[in-house]
Amino acid sequence: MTFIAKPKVSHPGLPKNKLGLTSRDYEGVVSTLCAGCGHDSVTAALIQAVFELDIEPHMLAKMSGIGCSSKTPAYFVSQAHGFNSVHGRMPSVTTGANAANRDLMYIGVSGDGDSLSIGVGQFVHAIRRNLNMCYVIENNGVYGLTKGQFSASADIGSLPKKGMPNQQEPIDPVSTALSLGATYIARSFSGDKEQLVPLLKGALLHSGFSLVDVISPCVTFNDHEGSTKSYAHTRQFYNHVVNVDYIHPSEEIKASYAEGEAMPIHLHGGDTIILRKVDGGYDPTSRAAAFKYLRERFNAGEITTGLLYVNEAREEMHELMGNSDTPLSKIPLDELNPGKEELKKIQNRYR
Amino acid sequence: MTFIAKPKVSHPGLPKNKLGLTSRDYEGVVSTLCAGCGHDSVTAALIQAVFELDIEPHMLAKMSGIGCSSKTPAYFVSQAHGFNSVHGRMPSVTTGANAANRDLMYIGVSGDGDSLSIGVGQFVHAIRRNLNMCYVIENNGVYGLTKGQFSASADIGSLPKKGMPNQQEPIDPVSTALSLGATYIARSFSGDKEQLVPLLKGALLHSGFSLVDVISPCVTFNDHEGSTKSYAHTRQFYNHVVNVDYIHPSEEIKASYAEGEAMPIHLHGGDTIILRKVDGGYDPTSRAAAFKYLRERFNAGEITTGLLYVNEAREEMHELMGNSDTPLSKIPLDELNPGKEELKKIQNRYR
Amino acid sequence: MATVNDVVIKIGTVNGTGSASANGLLRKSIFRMGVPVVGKNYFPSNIQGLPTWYEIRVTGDGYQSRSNRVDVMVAMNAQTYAKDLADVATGGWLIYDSTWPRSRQLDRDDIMVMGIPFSRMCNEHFDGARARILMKNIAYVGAIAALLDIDLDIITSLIEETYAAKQKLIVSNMEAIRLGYDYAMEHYSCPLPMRVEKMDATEGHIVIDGNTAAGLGCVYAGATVGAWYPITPSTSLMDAFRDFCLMYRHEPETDKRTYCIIQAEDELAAIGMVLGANWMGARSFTPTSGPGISLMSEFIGFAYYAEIPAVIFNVQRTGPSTGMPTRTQQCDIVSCAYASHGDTMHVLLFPGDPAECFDMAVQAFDLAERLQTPIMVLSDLDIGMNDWMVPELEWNDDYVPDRGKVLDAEELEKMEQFYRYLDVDGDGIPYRTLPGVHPKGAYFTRGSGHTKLGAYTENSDDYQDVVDRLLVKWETTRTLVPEAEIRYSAFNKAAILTLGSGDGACKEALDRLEAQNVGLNYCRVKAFPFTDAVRDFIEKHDVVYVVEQNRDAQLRTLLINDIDADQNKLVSLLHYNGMPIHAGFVVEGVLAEIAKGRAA
Amino acid sequence: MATVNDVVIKIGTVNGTGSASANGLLRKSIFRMGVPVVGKNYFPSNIQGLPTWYEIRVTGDGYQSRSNRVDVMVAMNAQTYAKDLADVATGGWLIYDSTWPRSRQLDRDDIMVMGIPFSRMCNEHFDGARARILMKNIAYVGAIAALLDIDLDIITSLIEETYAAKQKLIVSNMEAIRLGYDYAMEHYSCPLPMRVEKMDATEGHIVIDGNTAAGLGCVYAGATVGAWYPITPSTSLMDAFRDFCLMYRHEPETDKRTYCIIQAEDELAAIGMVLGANWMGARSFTPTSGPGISLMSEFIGFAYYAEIPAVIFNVQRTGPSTGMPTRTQQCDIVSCAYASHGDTMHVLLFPGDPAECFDMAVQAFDLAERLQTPIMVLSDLDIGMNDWMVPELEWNDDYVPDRGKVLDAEELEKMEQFYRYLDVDGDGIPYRTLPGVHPKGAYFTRGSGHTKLGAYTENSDDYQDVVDRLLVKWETTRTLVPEAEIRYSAFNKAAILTLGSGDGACKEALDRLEAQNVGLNYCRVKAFPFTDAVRDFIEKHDVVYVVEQNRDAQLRTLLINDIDADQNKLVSLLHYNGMPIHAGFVVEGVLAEIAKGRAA
Ligand SMILES: Cc1ncc(C[n+]2csc(CCOP(=O)(O)OP(=O)(O)O)c2C)c(N)n1
Ligand SMILES: Cc1ncc(C[n+]2csc(CCOP(=O)(O)OP(=O)(O)O)c2C)c(N)n1
Ligand code: SF4
Ligand code: SF4
Ligand SMILES: [Mg+2]
Ligand SMILES: [Mg+2]
Repeated sequence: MTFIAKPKVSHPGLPKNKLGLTSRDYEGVVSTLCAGCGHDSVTAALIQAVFELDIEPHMLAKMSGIGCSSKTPAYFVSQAHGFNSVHGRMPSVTTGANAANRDLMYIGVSGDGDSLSIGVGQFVHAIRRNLNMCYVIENNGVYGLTKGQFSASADIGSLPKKGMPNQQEPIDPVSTALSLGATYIARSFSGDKEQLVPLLKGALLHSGFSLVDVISPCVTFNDHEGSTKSYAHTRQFYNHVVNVDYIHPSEEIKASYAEGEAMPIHLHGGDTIILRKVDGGYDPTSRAAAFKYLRERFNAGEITTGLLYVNEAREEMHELMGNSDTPLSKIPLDELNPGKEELKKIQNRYR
Repeated sequence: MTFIAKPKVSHPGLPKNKLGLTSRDYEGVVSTLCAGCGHDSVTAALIQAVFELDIEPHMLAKMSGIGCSSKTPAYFVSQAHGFNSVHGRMPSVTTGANAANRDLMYIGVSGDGDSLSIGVGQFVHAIRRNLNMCYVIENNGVYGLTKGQFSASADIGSLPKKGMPNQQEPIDPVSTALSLGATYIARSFSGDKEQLVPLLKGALLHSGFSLVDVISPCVTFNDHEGSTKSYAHTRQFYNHVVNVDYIHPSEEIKASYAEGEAMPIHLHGGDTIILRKVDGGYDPTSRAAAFKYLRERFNAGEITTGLLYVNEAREEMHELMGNSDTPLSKIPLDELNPGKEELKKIQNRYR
Repeated sequence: MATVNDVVIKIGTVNGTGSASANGLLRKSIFRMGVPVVGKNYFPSNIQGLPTWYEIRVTGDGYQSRSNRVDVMVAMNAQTYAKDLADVATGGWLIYDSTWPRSRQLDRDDIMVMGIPFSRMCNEHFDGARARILMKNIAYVGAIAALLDIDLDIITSLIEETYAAKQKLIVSNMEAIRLGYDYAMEHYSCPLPMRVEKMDATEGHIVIDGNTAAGLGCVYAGATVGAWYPITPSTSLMDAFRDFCLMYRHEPETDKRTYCIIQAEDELAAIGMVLGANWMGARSFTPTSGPGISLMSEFIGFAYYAEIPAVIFNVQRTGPSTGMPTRTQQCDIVSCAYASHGDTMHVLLFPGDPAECFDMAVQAFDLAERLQTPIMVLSDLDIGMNDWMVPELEWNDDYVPDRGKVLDAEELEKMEQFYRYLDVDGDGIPYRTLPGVHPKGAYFTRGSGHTKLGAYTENSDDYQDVVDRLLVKWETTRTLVPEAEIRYSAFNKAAILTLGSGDGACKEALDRLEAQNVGLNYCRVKAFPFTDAVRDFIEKHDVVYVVEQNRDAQLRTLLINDIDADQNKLVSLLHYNGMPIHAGFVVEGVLAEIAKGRAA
Repeated sequence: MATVNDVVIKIGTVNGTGSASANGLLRKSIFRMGVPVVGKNYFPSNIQGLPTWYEIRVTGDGYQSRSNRVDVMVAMNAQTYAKDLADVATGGWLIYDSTWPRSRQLDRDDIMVMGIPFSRMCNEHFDGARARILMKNIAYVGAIAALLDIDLDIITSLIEETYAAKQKLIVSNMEAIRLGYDYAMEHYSCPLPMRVEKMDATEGHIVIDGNTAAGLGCVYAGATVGAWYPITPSTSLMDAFRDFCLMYRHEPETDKRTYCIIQAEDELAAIGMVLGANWMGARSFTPTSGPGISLMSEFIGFAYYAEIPAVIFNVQRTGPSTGMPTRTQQCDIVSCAYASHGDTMHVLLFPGDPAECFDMAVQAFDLAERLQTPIMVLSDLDIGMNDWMVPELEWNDDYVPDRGKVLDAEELEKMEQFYRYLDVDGDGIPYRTLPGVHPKGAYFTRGSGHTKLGAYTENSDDYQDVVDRLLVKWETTRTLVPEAEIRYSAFNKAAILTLGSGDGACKEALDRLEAQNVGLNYCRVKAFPFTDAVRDFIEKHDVVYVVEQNRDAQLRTLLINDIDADQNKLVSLLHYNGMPIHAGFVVEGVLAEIAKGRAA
């Protein structure tokens, strides 16, 4: 959503990935978001993640709804198709696209308004299907694009720029996803690229639905004192429980980790991620325990971040259905057609 | 939704409530559901609950969406207004009605399709507002009225009458409501009136959003072997953790209860309910603990029932907003109108 | 009045009691005698316990609509006995279950009432409540066979086919047939003067419902992604698609599925999935009914503007709102044509019978991809769920699907730069690319303002350029949609114009009017936008009776709006009580207008 | 060409830089000089950093629409300098910030370009980045004041009023005004030949936007429940309602709220809440825009059929789909009139300016309750968010709200039995009851088939009875909606017909055409269905130019469909590029038609 195409200058010194591309090749058009908007940092992290994962740009599909956050797919990987749908309905479009072509990698970028208000039904059901996608919520507690109304993720007591504090129970995407059985659940902060990039990489490689809830402050409408989604508040109450490292398949898993401190998770595609627990007591493979922990830390005012739950065992949508490995969109139509003779035969039942 | 008006025969021997009405006065038209449908038992339990609570029939509003379950408001309390809205949208209509008149008691009857598929967004947000209503889900794991498709509450592995077992993660209304902060959450079974009636009474009296998730078997499409929402399966895996007794305000709370075994909960309106824990370790006042317990019992194959969570502290929608105690619909329009002089004054700012 | 092969049989039962297979048996045996039939279901929006009817019109003339008459009523439902009795035409017959006595008041002098103790007989001969109920149904088939002279051998072979694997059931079914048959033969003079006689008018035909045919059409069109939310009366369309996919759509080596059916969480999601899949290059569709269209309308407008193919089947039911879900109407014409806010117009196809549901399913996918826009197939409950005799479905193995203007990797490689919304060919249809094919094909799909190059815009001229080009596409569309069915005779200055399921009733009416020396020409439109032939047709006549099944003359509205049809010529005949239209309504309507002074 | 009080000033800035208050100050000071003004905002769908414009038309003649001309351009945004330069009319002026040098290519010979070093001056005089940016805006107001001869005293008093509580800000603002003012006086010959001069034409008027006026109207109508989901350009309507409620709607004793605003989770929920509240007897409304209407359509059809009052404000924006959210159009006319599947028709009101937004808000609630149906007020971005000079809003304290046919407890007590959908009075409007009033009032509200008694039905006659009665109600509606504004002169056989925000441009065009000896009559419809006067009006003319702001001639469609207006008379003039329509478009359109041989 911009008028200005970024000039493509070649920087010979830039590092290249396996495909011979530089991170510049994963950029999009110039952002038109407010200077300092958290969403732009998420964009940068996404660019870094797909660059580092050596993803072919055109094998990526960038999906979104409507909102400042939903504009961001224009700001990364210009050589990937993008689909800026209607407000709150990105999950269904992604479901259909994925049903048609399971070979692409799907990144959905959404906002807290887009996902938790108008779009919460589709969000819930994409989780239920274990749709193979990386779902990023750029969570700022407000509707940025319509100028600052509270969203459903606003915390009780959070102050708006003017007016009364929010009184309604927030919807926390992480605990909602936990209660619904999402298979990769992370929370992070746009201001912490070091944590965010590996979480995104794990999410992209995870087979099934991966949620990355990123606190991404809105500098224009929700970054003041009293806001619980501001840069300052998030930094202050940040509680980082599980680090994740991404190990490239070609790399050896060098260290061996003491039980309870780090655990390797082998992903479907052959990749591995290593979880390092900062809080030894936390178990990111138990829905029951994770929920309880998160709730307790929430009550204590903390924002728990990191890879909070992962379940590699559950099959994603196509596997659950027993669908062809060939993308449905690539099967020639004449192979799908039973032909003239069959049509004759089958009609016997209608006589 | 029936053609036959029930004959009003007077039964002089029937017990009367404080209003001098018999349970017959709380009936509706003859049900047109299938013989044996769980929903009819829920209707009976509702009739008993409102009769025993001495509710004036016309001070009740009966709300529903679309489905076999959503037809049931026609089958109880003919002297109450009913609103059979569109599929999945009962919560919003109830929100508006309640906003307009907080004096009525709102019973919403919905199905698992109505509430967890098309209607899940409205379900979630009614909880978020702590809308003062009693929300009953007649949960049968299928779409009855459209002839037996799986609903979102169908369990993994549950068998349909014909075809493949369900593969998708179920949405459990109870744990979803817990993750969202509903303030009264119960689960019961249409086949257990003794448990169900007091749970409904508590739900009706609770100030705020009360959910009663009732497993209500569909005899026509989902009561066969292999179904996890059948009468047989439910009876077999039934795990009743918290009983509730309703104490009429006029009655004295006679016994004193040992800590951990029973606890009185004082409701807003002056009523009291007594929770009796069957499983001493269960804490129905902690969201974190309740979730963990439910998840663990679910993994063990059990269906946990009873009053599973209650929070009397949180204010319902009108209180949160600071709204007038007088129903808004009853304030005469001329009191709402600032008048000619004010209009003159206020326009100075537009010059 | 003795008649042959012109009789209407109506059977009243209670739903949930399994009468459907008995009724099917009866209908099929007549069909196998070579006699055309029409089968209509009138069922409640309920699962069990309420009245339901099945009506079989035996029509040697091969008419396709219902008749508004009942000759032989089988009143198996005590609850509706009085109504059923009243419905029988003078001179007709009523059969009831005489196991229980019947009140004397419930009688008519002008018809013949026949009691047959179905329940008693079945209770004596069969064990178990369920079997007794089911066999009672089969028994009335036997009785009707005797009364109408239906070939018992055909019935027998049908039963044998059906229960080929269950020998026991063949025996019991045949026994039940015999019970009814013998009782009727013994107590009444069989056959009745209205009876069935073998003929040779069903060769090359089948009896099928439109939803089944449409589902089959989707398989043949190569649709792979079906997304839907259950709603009456469209549900059986997806059921059929699934059933045929189970037969035909598994990879031979792996047995994996080459289709993907997603039961969406609601209609908003269903259409979103369809758009996602079509955008990705799969042929994808959704069946729904009125309420679903309302819910889909935001996305339909998106697809119009972002130019994404989609196929939507709207099996219309009686509106507005929830309306009567098990009754028919053609009431969503305007709401589909202009679905969504803003300036939008959508292509509609109007199948007239199940055979056209099959054909148009295929055409819909071709048009959707050719035109890059949603195509809505407007069927209705009458076509979708009733049993129509139609010519055998045909398939040409030379069929080449029209994928429209899709650039492949090679073409993209050769291009300097791809622009999504350029009108390269002057037909208003731009080129598109599929994701995952080539990095040069990438563009940003959006429902917000865009230039012809595909960039975001808030500039007035750039915006207008694109929406004006959509009008060019609309005119191209007019040349590609299926042509109307037109029957001309140079002499008639008046005509009937209809659409969809109005066809049968109108054609029968034409014959009847002709017999009264009222000659009329005929046009059945098959698509919106309307073709030039439709425009010409209206221009050539002084009066055009527009026959449609809705209250608000929605087709007439489109005719005026789309092709500026002369409002003074278009006289509406509107049938909208939820029952399928019948010829009598049209005949009376036309005659009444003529009586008022309207030209024939 | 020296002119007085006929000049268009356009200011180009970057959004998010706080120019709104400076622009408001400029507009208000001209207004306080007694000179009519029109203020238009052209802003991007973005929060910060993109180009935005404010346009002030100084119109001594009191015209209400924009002019398509720019006389004085203040080009503060370097990014759009080239475009802004190109937009100035020959003979006009362009002011730019000469702090930074400007490329020689960017020049025109036919206008006068004036550089004023706003940034440099402000950087010298003020501290802090924010203050410098804001003061730069105020400084250009000072410069324009000098150039156009705007009264400095008025500017001073406006600044004093605004910052009454913040003395410091008064000083700095006045300083900034002085900087611009003095620089202009010193470097350019002030005033310009196009200038502003005091007159007396704003007495009894205000300048207000339509959303504010509509929000105020809802307060005066006694609305208590507002439910909404934010969407541009309707958001400020609910903001206004909230602001006025904060002023006027608290119980004196308890300070508790006598209103309830619910930010819904989406538009489907918003309309559901509105129906629930109205059903319960509260006056309830929702503001939205096109996409919201699409999402509400299922419920709108429900309300039509179940007969529930509702008030919906649709502040239209450019469609289809997301379209251009910050541009205007009248493109939802058809989709609102026939929203939802099935046979439905909805009452629409078309305010022509903010004053009518206020009045029609009140009328909408009265009509909704009288007619028991949704009333949609179709405003648009131009009316809703721009600054219009209108007569002061009036209120009559004798106003008695029309609650329609609502039975109270006493009446119910006396009745034998209450039936919800009986046409007791023959006007097609049944009686209703409110929950909680009396047990005898209870009935079951449903969107499924129902009889006139209120019972569920699947019976054809009972169903049809109710939908036919709704047509009777529609005819009653026609007699109750606001009458069109009509200007007749017996001599003209041609006329202009428009709606809503087309009013200003059309009236101005009438004057201009008159000046060219082309006399035309005028009709501005204010509601759908159309009144008899509209029917008469069209009948009396040979040609009616239908001026509307959409591509597909939607108003024309309704005129033909609703009152069978003669299609041959209705000639469309369509303006749909997202900018508000202007008189020149209408004048040229009419003249072009006349040139083609069309009657004047
Ligand atoms: C159907 C519909 N309703 C309302 C809108 C207006 N709208 C645009 S974005 C938005 C909210 C965006 O909030 P969020 O998703 O949190 O994104 P953010 O701007 O905060 O990143 C709304 C309400 C719309 N575009 N479509
Ligand atoms: C918009 C819309 N879509 C679909 C339907 C069709 N429909 C009616 S009821 C129903 C599902 C009902 O399931 P549930 O809520 O579980 O109720 P049950 O019949 O099982 O009690 C559906 C899909 C509808 N009425 N409206
Ligand atoms: S308004 Fe907020 S969310 Fe939107 S771009 Fe600006 S800072 Fe980001
Ligand atoms: S279909 Fe199932 S849910 Fe519906 S009435 Fe019958 S038993 Fe009950
Ligand atoms: Mg947000
Ligand atoms: Mg159900």
